[in-house]
Amino acid sequence: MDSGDTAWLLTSAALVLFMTPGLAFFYGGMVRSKNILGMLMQNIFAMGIISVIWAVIGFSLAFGGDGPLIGNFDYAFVYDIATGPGMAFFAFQMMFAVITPALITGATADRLKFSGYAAFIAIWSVLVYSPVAHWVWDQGGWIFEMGALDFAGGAAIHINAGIAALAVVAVIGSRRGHGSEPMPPHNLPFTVLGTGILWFGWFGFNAGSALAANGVAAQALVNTHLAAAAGMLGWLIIEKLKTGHATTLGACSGAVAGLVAITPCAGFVGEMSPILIGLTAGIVCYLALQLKERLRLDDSLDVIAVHLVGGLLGTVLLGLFADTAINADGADGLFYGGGLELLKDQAVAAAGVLIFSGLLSYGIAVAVDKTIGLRVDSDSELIGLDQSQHAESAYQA
Amino acid sequence: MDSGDTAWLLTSAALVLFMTPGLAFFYGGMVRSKNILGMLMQNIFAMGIISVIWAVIGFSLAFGGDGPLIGNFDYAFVYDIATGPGMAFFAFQMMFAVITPALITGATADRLKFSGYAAFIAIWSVLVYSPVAHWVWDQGGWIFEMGALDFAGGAAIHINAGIAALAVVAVIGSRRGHGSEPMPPHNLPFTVLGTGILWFGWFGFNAGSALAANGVAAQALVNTHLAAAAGMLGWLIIEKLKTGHATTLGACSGAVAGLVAITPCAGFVGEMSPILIGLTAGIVCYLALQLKERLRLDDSLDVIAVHLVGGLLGTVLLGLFADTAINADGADGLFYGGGLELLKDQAVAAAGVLIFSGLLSYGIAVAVDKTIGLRVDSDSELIGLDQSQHAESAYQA
Amino acid sequence: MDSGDTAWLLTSAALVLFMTPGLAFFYGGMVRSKNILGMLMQNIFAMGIISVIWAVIGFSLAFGGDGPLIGNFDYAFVYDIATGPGMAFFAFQMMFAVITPALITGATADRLKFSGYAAFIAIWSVLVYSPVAHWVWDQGGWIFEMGALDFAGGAAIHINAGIAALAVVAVIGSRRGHGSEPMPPHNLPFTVLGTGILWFGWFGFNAGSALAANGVAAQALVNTHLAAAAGMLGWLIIEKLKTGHATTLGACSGAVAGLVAITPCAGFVGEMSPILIGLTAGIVCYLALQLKERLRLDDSLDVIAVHLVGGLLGTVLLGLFADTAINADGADGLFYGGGLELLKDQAVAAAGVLIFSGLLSYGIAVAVDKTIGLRVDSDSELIGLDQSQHAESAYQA
Amino acid sequence: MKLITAVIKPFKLDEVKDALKAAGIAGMTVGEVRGFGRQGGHTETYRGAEYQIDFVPKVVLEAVVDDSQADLVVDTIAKSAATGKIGDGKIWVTDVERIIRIRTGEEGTDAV
Amino acid sequence: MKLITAVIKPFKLDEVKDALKAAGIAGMTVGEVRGFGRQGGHTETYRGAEYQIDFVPKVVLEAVVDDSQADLVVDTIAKSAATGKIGDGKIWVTDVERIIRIRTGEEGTDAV
Amino acid sequence: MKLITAVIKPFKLDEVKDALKAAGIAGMTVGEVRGFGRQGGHTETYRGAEYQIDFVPKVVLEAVVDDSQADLVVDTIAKSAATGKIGDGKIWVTDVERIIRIRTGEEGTDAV
Ligand SMILES: Nc1ncnc2c1ncn2[C@@H]1O[C@H](COP(=O)(O)OP(=O)(O)O)[C@@H](O)[C@H]1O
Ligand SMILES: Nc1ncnc2c1ncn2[C@@H]1O[C@H](COP(=O)(O)OP(=O)(O)O)[C@@H](O)[C@H]1O
Ligand SMILES: Nc1ncnc2c1ncn2[C@@H]1O[C@H](COP(=O)(O)OP(=O)(O)O)[C@@H](O)[C@H]1O
Repeated sequence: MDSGDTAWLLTSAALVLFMTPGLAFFYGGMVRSKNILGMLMQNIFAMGIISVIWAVIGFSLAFGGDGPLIGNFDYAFVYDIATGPGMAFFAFQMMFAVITPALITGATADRLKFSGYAAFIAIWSVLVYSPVAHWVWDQGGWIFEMGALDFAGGAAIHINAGIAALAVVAVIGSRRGHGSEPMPPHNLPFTVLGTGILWFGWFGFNAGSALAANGVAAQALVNTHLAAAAGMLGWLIIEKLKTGHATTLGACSGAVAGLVAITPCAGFVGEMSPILIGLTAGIVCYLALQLKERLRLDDSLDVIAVHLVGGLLGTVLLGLFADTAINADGADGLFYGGGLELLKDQAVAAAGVLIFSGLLSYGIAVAVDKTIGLRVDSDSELIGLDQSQHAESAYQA
Repeated sequence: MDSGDTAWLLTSAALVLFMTPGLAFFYGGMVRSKNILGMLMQNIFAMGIISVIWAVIGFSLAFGGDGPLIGNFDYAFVYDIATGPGMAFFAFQMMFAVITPALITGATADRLKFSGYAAFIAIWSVLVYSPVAHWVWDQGGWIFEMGALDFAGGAAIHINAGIAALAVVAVIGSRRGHGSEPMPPHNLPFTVLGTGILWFGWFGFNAGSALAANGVAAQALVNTHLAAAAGMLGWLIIEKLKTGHATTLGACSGAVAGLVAITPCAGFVGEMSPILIGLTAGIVCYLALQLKERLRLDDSLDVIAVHLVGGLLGTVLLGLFADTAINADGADGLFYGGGLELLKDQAVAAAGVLIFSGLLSYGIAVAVDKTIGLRVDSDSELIGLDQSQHAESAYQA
Repeated sequence: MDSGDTAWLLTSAALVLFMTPGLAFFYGGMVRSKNILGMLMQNIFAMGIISVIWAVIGFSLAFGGDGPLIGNFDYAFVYDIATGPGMAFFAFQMMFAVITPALITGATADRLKFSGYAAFIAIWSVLVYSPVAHWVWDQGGWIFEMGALDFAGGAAIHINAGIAALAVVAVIGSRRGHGSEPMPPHNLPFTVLGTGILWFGWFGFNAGSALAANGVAAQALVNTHLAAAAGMLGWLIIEKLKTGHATTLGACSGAVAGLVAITPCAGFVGEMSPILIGLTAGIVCYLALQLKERLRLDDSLDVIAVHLVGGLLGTVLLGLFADTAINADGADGLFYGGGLELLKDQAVAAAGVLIFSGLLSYGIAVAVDKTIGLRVDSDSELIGLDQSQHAESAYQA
Repeated sequence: MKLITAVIKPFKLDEVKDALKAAGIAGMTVGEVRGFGRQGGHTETYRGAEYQIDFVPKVVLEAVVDDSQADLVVDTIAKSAATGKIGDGKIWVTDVERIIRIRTGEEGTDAV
Repeated sequence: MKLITAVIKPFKLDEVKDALKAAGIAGMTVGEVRGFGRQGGHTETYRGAEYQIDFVPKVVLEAVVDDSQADLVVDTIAKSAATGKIGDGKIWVTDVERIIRIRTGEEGTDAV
Repeated sequence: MKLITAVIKPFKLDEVKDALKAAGIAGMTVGEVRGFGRQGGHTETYRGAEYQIDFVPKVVLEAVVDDSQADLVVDTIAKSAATGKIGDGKIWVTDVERIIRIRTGEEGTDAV
């Protein structure tokens, strides 16, 4: 591998790893102060457990062999990777595997039992994430084969984690006091910090997915940035219209919505498309919040409205905006003369991930809940996760 | 473009983007707690609005065509950029465009009306930033043509934003209670965090400006670091002499002063020059604070003392320290046998930016103030920006 | 130098620099709120003073000439570096020189006099760090010559700083109230943030030590990540067994323990070795805490248990796990057919650094304490470093 | 006039406030405090070291009310703050000699 | 001895302190509290959800003073804390039976 | 019943709490406050500007106790909180008319 490409891929791997603490703070700022360590811990713990699982088996199940549904054991225990797909690729993909289950923690804030959570993400990573990553990114995977595109994980990551979040919430129920007590964010600057780190790291996430330091990577970086920017504007505009205020949390949320939506598209679209995609995402994800209210679903920090809806949106919009003039390895969407073909493939890919991940995630959540328990008892929830799960306090005078 | 150069330029773009949240925390730590979200929001909002403007028109006005005063519309709407100047260059420059107006927010802390601010920076970016960037960095720009040097934005960014800050402060006046009430920083660790991020990101800012991963980039990175270090020491020494204490905020301020001053010089000087430049900046910027007291000007977080004075200092010192042995594309300053030629060009460049940006910024500020309003009313200021502008609270027990 | 290699080395230098503010927050979160600025300041001040010293003399003493014990003055004042070892290498090494003395501040938390600290690290950097770096990394250094391996600083950095921390604690004694008053961390989210930054930056630290963007760098990055992950798990498992809780601070501590231990090994081991090394480090460093209790030593934030013990562990384990199939420039350890040779060299190297740094650090600490004073007086300690040393308050309502 | 001081569990504050409002109490002042009592504290673990934390977070609520309302207020708080579990807190009553509304200078009943 | 308790607007604290100092009051203790009253709160918006925040930040100031000074202190606070706008706060006076300076053990007038 | 209020130095809290516990006091409530007094404040420096900070951090401790215990409690606090240096703080005593334990509704001596 070319030294420039290696340099960029290693840099990107580092950037993606940094996103997980970023996500921890993005979410952590939004919870009540008694649950901040619980939230941070759930996120950084994914850096521990998932990485080891990935080395032992996860990567091999995702990228070993060329079957349509799942990989094999060829690369288990980091075997043969250096001479095969390469350690840089392994590292880069590992960081994706880490952050994906961590995304779920926003939906389940303030009420997960730590041991149950640990078991859930460990199992989920092997049974759900590895196969889906295989489908989407391995040359033999059925989604890849079909011709659907997913540059950096709209389906494999955001739809996947988003629907899993919905499934887990369905199993554990709402926070105590949800809908009756106000639960405002305890430290919004932390959320802004997390947003900054996420935005920064997302350049590695998306532009690194070019797997080379070339024009596609540069295009992906620009698209990522513009979509985040436009997502922020879209959210702020509609928020201002609806509530009279443009909020800081809205700016952060809109940026993340834009980033999610551009993820599948990043290396396949160009010119003003990322701005249109981001703007749409900012508006649609904001509107999706209302839906949540109606479903009386306690998706506490809006993983569904942002990651599931944003991921679906990006995956489908790619069917409109993809442009082979930007990336010859891609395809043309409806707006660029490609007809409905790609749009259809994108929809099928999205549906496939939705169904598979939704059902399996629900099953795993039920199984963990019945055995270890996935939710803390009522007193522990009242005291807060920091004290009940970790015997710690976040802040001292 | 070479893959190694691309890797470095993309990395640098990411680093520069990260500086804006860094700046947000650098400033945000210094304001009172009721205004922290207002400050963070103003900074991250620049990431939204300016990026979109840059894509639509800003880049084209700065880097399209070769006129002496302003670019053209060739690259508007991201048109032709990939095949022309390249997306990596576009991305890198976009991050500069984003952070420049954000620098102003330190001077105007705690009293800007959000809508007025949004309008101001949008207009300012198009009418002031794009032309000045064109003058300094485009081959046809009059400052570039004249032979003045500005490696990474001493004139285009720091003098430009610094004088604009002065202009806006002249229009909006001082904070309520300025000079009578103490307004100590509410969270200095945030300021330290911001400093760390800024220092880190500045490597991209300055060393990325080599636009290649070569010896000039390495030299620029070293110079950047040494100037920051020496700036910190300079500030701390004079602070200790004058007040008896070396403060944490002083260390941060001095480092930033050093970083500002080295910005125009980064790729053109070598050996001990960055240390001398940084040291001078730390001392001079500290002394410039006193000036502010005398002017009874409420440059709340010292944008003028640090960015305007530091930017002027670096721009002028380059006329002394520039050395073609370090960079053949540069020139020799007074100390390296180049005579007064470069020094004169640097002074003319600085003066040009000062006058143009000063007048135009003042005009835009007055126009926005007369229409939308650029300052909050007295009650909103008392309640704080977080609540009055954004209907949010930063912290909850 | 190849542009890809340059890009990676510059990126790595930036990442390593970012670790020092990361360390500041890692430690800063653990102290009491009256000492947070003192802690942050000590760390960022190292970025100032050590960098300048490094440019003036430190680098030259470490990497000039080829004597077995110390370098020479060839590169003093940044002379000839660009045409010699190169500015990128200089920059990268500078960041190591900065963070090493900063590591000590965790052991001495809450009681160092700032002026004494400044003098101590300045002298220490020249008299202790530069020679040890020369021994380990310069082709002529006796440890290098002997054949001991230290990929990124197990001996040169962690053993070195760890034993120096012990020496300084021996001179200054315990915190007032140590062992009788509870001194819980005042802001654990800051510690988590610091951990995230450290983990991120450590990719530059270890993978950058390949000095090229190649397969060894990629392997080092993967090893670094897996060891951190396994270190976290190791610590959490034993902590859960011993106290019934898996804590957030434990997760952070374990990750850092794993990172420390993998540092000397990063480019020399492969497959599951990093996981075994990290796991061992997590467990052993946890157990080392108990030792501290027994020694009644106030190593306030566990520099000895984590950096000294972790550094020794990694240095010795490399004698078991090193594998020339991974890196032909390395050697084979006991488990890979290399016999006891490497193990012996590693032990000698560790012992050499322990003795030299231990004695000299103690001597410097005593000298500073007798002249400037190394510890604040009792009242200043009670009021806290923020106010007594820096005349500042970290937080305002 | 009487000053009613109540130390209650933090998560009960909204309920108590609403109950007082419903009972016609127009004003009160609350602060964050830490309480020591029968409820006991908890242990926290930092790197293997266990700390006994004796104080638990509480909210203190103060309301100055007319003598005639004092019993009603005490009862209202007692009812709305109770969970029946240890640590519910205390209410105490002291005598207030004078009260004044800063804005208007009104005193006594008019001032509360 | 009397204990004067005043709940005031936070940004008025410096003015009140200076006025008390000028009036010869040597000591006082202040805390951050939240007040509920006629002033009402405000709404905050988080991702489209609006919260009614009923409590507004206030500062509580306590000073124990000689009986003879009580009226002066009340007046001084009332004057310096007033903005004339709703939410200026309250001052109340209670009787103190005993006061002691910890450092010296002095009691009564000597202790304040 | 009496309410004992003590303003003390923060780092003395643990000692005072332990002494009160030893003296048989079962409950108390503490808060973070800032004090103004003879001790004076300190100056802080921000970018060359010096601020005089008049208030120093203190802890306020409140305990309602039986009349018979009041003197013991005052003495215990006075002894355990003293350092002999300026700023040690004050203790004052006011009368409590009624006290109730929220959990059980007990009143008077049974409630503390
Ligand atoms: N004598 C007292 N004086 C002041 N506050 C008290 C006293 N006793 C208890 N408290 C406060 O009431 C809270 C609850 O008391 P506790 O004894 O734990 O439970 P309970 O009220 O159910 O008996 C304590 O945390 C403390 O804040
Ligand atoms: N009855 C009361 N008891 C204790 N504090 C009160 C009472 N009424 C009001 N307060 C305090 O005084 C503050 C101001 O009261 P408010 O009714 O809002 O305005 P105003 O004092 O101008 O009538 C409140 O925020 C609250 O802290
Ligand atoms: N008259 C007072 N009323 C209320 N609190 C007071 C009064 N005087 C002092 N205090 C409190 O006691 C603390 C110590 O008082 P100070 O005069 O500094 O020292 P000392 O108690 O040693 O005389 C102050 O910081 C303040 O919190």
